[in-house]
Amino acid sequence: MMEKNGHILTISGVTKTFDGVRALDDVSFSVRSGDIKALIGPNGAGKTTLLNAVSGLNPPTKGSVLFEGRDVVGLRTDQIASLGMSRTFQLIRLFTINNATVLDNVLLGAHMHLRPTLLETVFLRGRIKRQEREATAKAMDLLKLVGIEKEAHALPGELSFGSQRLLELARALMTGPRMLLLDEPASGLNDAEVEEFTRLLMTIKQQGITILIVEHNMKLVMNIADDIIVLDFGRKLAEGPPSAICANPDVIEAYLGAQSKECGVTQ
Amino acid sequence: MNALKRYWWLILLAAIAVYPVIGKPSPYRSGLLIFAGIYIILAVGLDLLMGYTGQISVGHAAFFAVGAYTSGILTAKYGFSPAAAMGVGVVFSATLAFLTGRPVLALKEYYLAMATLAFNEIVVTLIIGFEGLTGGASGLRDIPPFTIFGFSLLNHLHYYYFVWTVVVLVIASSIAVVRSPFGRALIAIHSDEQAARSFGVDCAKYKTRAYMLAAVYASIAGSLFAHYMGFIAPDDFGILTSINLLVMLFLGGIGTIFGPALGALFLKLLPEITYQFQDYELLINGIILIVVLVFFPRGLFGIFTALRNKIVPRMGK
Amino acid sequence: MSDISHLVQFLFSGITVGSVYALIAVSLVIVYKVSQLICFAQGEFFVFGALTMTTLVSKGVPVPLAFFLSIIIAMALGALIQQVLIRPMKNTSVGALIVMTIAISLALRGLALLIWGRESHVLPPFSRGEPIQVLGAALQLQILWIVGITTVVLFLIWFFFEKTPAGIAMRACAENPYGASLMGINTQKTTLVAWAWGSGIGALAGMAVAPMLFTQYTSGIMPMVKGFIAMSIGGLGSIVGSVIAGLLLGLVESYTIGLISSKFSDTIVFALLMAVLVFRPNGLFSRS
Amino acid sequence: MKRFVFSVFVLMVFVALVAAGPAWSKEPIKIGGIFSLTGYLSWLGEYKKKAAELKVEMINQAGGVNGQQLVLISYDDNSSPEQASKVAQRLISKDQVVAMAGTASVPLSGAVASMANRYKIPTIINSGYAVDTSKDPYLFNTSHKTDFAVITAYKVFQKKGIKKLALLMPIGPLGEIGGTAARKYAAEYGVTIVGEEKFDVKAADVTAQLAKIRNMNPQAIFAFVTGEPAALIGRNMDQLSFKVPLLVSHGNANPGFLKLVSNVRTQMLVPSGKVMKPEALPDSDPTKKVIVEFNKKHIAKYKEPANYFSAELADAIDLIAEGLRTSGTTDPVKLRDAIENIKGFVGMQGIYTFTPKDHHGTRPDDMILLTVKAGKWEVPK
Repeated sequence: MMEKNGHILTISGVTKTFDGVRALDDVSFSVRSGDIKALIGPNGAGKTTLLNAVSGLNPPTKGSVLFEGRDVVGLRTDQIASLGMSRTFQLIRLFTINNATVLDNVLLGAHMHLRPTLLETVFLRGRIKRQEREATAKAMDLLKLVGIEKEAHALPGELSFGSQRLLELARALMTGPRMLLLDEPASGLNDAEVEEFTRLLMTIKQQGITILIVEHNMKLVMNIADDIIVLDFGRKLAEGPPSAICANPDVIEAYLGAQSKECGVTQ
Repeated sequence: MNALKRYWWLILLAAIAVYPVIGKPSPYRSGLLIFAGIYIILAVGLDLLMGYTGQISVGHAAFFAVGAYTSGILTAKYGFSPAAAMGVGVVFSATLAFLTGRPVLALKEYYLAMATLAFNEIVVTLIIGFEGLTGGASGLRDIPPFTIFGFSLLNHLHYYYFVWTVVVLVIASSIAVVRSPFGRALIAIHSDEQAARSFGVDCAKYKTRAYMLAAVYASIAGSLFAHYMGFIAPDDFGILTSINLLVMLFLGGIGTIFGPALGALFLKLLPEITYQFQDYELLINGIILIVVLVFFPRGLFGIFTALRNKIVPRMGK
Repeated sequence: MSDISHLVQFLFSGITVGSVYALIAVSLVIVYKVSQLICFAQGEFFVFGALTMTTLVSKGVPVPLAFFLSIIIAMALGALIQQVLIRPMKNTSVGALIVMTIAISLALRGLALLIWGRESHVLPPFSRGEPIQVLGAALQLQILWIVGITTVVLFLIWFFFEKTPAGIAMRACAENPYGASLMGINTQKTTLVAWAWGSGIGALAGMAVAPMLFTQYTSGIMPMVKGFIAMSIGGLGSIVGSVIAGLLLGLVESYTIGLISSKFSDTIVFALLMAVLVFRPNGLFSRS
Repeated sequence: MKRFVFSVFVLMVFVALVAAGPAWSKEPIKIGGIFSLTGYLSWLGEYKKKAAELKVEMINQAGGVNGQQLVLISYDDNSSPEQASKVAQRLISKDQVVAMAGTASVPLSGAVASMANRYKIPTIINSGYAVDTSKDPYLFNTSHKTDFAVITAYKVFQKKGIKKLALLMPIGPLGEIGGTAARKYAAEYGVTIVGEEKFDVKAADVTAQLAKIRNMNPQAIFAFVTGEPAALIGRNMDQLSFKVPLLVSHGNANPGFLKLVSNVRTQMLVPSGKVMKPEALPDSDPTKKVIVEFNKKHIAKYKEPANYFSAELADAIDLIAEGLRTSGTTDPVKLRDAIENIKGFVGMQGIYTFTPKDHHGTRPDDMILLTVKAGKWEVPK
């Protein structure tokens, strides 16, 4: 399916109410194919709500979400994921039951390509095994890319916090997405880790994957974002390139405040 | 030594095969192992559903009943061959699981426990209610022994080998399932359903499939049970049986396939000792279970793997 | 007998059974609210309450004293079980907790068998007298006792949770255990109190209905299952919901038997339960 | 580590115990007993076990059978058909008994029957299970046929002019059997079945059903049910001031039932074997002597008189012994034939005459109808 005007994602009029409270109020914007777009705003502005609305975890009450020209509102989360949109979570959500390893977590990312059926699994062992070998090779490559390949057989719980974030990223990449939704991927990382992470995001971008990132770390945002959208109280406050956002007095008042200095550093 | 660690189950397999030759068991002994084998099939299936997919069922005996009664009715009243009747039971159970799976498995935890319990009761009350077909509460009699290709398995050793072949196949296919992309999806559902969905796992579909597989195993176990007993009555398929299965899972170590198998074996052989305690039997069974749950949360299989790791020193992963 | 007296008789029958279901459901809810745990051994407290009181009364203890003694014994038993067996089971799966309470119920049933043997025991009614005739239907005096006890218990629960500091603390604990612990509320202690309450009410249900039943060591299974159903229909955490659901369940059973079919009444009750669970998973009386 | 060693130890002890099993000497003739000692039928299993043990003792004291002593090996069936089937198999293949006796309910009997027929071991059950000799050649039953219980009651009804009978049947095997028998003989004795209701034996209250039944205006109610539910119906009838007699199953002919109905005013009618009221029998009744003698020993040993369940088991053991005597072998197949050929054997339950078509052996006349008055069994006038 062709995207409209080079926009891979177009959100229009998205509204989400919880018990009468508007968490998102008529939000519209689009993301250009190949860009990194940052979504910023104070706590409670509705950033995660927006990601959940896009990825289908918590569909919007009103409005449309066009992914590559197709309205995904009303599709199930797994159907949306299968279209080529993958995500990470603000609070890390790895699979830990039954001693699932780091590698298992990444391999789950291949689920939508393997789509294993029960009869195949029981009766066509050879085919499953071949697919599994290919997937494992790819998963190891991704673990190498994010730099935790040594921990492939460890349990996720044994990883450092930073490595767990990287694992989430690797798992999202394993789906072979054309678009990534990242929910505060750098929170809890130290400076060195953030720098490493910044480089990683640029690499991912070079592979042609579009990224929509929710992030509080303005330094990171300013370094990577092609475009920024600011949410406040569920409404769109501003949208534009980093320099324009930094200079926007509304944004400074509502959100940036003390952080405007960091904003300036990158200019 | 590392090989021993990896292929210990081959020894187990050999033991199953050789036992009748060396042990020369009486029909009673092999009968015990036949019942144990039937319960292993049930427990392993339930483990796929509970231990791997994370879906509680307090009504698994319902499918045990469906298998047993389909086999029993079709062979005793309509002259089907046991193998054909077993096949019909499998199809019937799978269909029933397919139809009830989606709405029921949309529920969580205690609600799911409640709904599965209700399902079990409904099946049992229907069996009792339609006495013309099922023999009602008095039971269904004259179920012929199992035959394959005209060869009767009336002899206890023949049936022992038959049941344990099924047990081995069920365990092997369960391991194939859990160590495959399919099993990984189940584990993801168990860990975090929302996150699993975000990676393209159609949770309702996979839960239903796991439920169907568990139902198919239970149905097979039911058919094996009916042909061995020659007589079935609703008393053996009630909630108490379902709860017993839960106990087997946790006693053996849930989510390990071998654990629940071990739990089933243990619980089915335990009365051989505790029957001597008569009035104390119930109390002792309760206490054994409490002790395992409190002190050995990984169950008997946890003890077993610890033992194996002691004997065979760690060789690294 | 006229048709109306029929309907009234079904009503009495339904209220009697329904009150028992309601009390058991309430005892389950109280434990659930504070510790997010459904205790499958609740039926055994029902049995212990009934049999302890029967024994005390037969030994010549006056009925009111036997009544309170039995409740206190059951409460102590419940608290002991919570302290020794449930507390160490923190951070385990729902499945493991279910099996743990099943194990406890097996052990308690085994204990009851050793103490009271296999035979059934009969407790004399709390007050002697002829049944009252209402619109041609007979109302047993014990039903009045059961309804009275249920009402008093519900009032006490309401009073405890709404008016006493300990009760308010327990409610806070139920709504947000972490927040409650920050506020300096001892969650350990409230859980213990909840268990004592739950066991006491379970026993009370058994005692109230003992004169109408024959109680033996396995008598707890059925009330437990039905109480559990009432609790699910009412919504797991709602005391009012489970009381209404318990009564409703009793009435549905009684009218199903009376007007439709006694053969499939259990099938109907369980099908109803499944329908409620599937279509109204938060209970019949939940708002959302 | 300690815990680990301990668990290994426990496991080994377990395996050793299972493997060892008890060893028996070859001398005595082994008879198997299957009793419900736990589970929902456990209240009656004890009566049966005690009687069987006493009877074996009595036979042994009298010199045994064919110069050999008898030994009873008994197991608990947990009131579960699966367990009953298991212990039956244990008795047959491990303990190698020549015959079996026991079981308490229809499903339990069905499970045991399946094993008895498969391994050709004569088995004397005692429950409502109707033995069809074409399918159960190895099964005998010392419980009176449900038909006899119904006929016994109907004869009394005929005398008393009770013509309209309502059925209140438990959901379960007894209800199915009782309902069938009640209908079968109704016309013959001029009884009309005015309606039927069902109830769950676990129910706490049956007033709803009774209210419906009252509308049918019956002169008596028949509830083919045993134990607590039977007493519960009586008590509910009291509450409704529903004053007609209540006929219940012959399984209630035991002292436990007297305790259960001690506060019940409804007139309970209990078909029974003669064991419950030997003093009401004429001296000419040959069973009287057998009953009185066994009763004396039963009271001496257990401090309570024998009841219906005791009589069933005493006769079962006696019949096996008689079969052993007449056949002179311990071969189970020959033993079966010998038991089938027993004619006119006087037991406590009546006079047994087996034929290839009839493995119950007793007759309707071997039963009497009893009622409870002031905590005692009485013959209704």
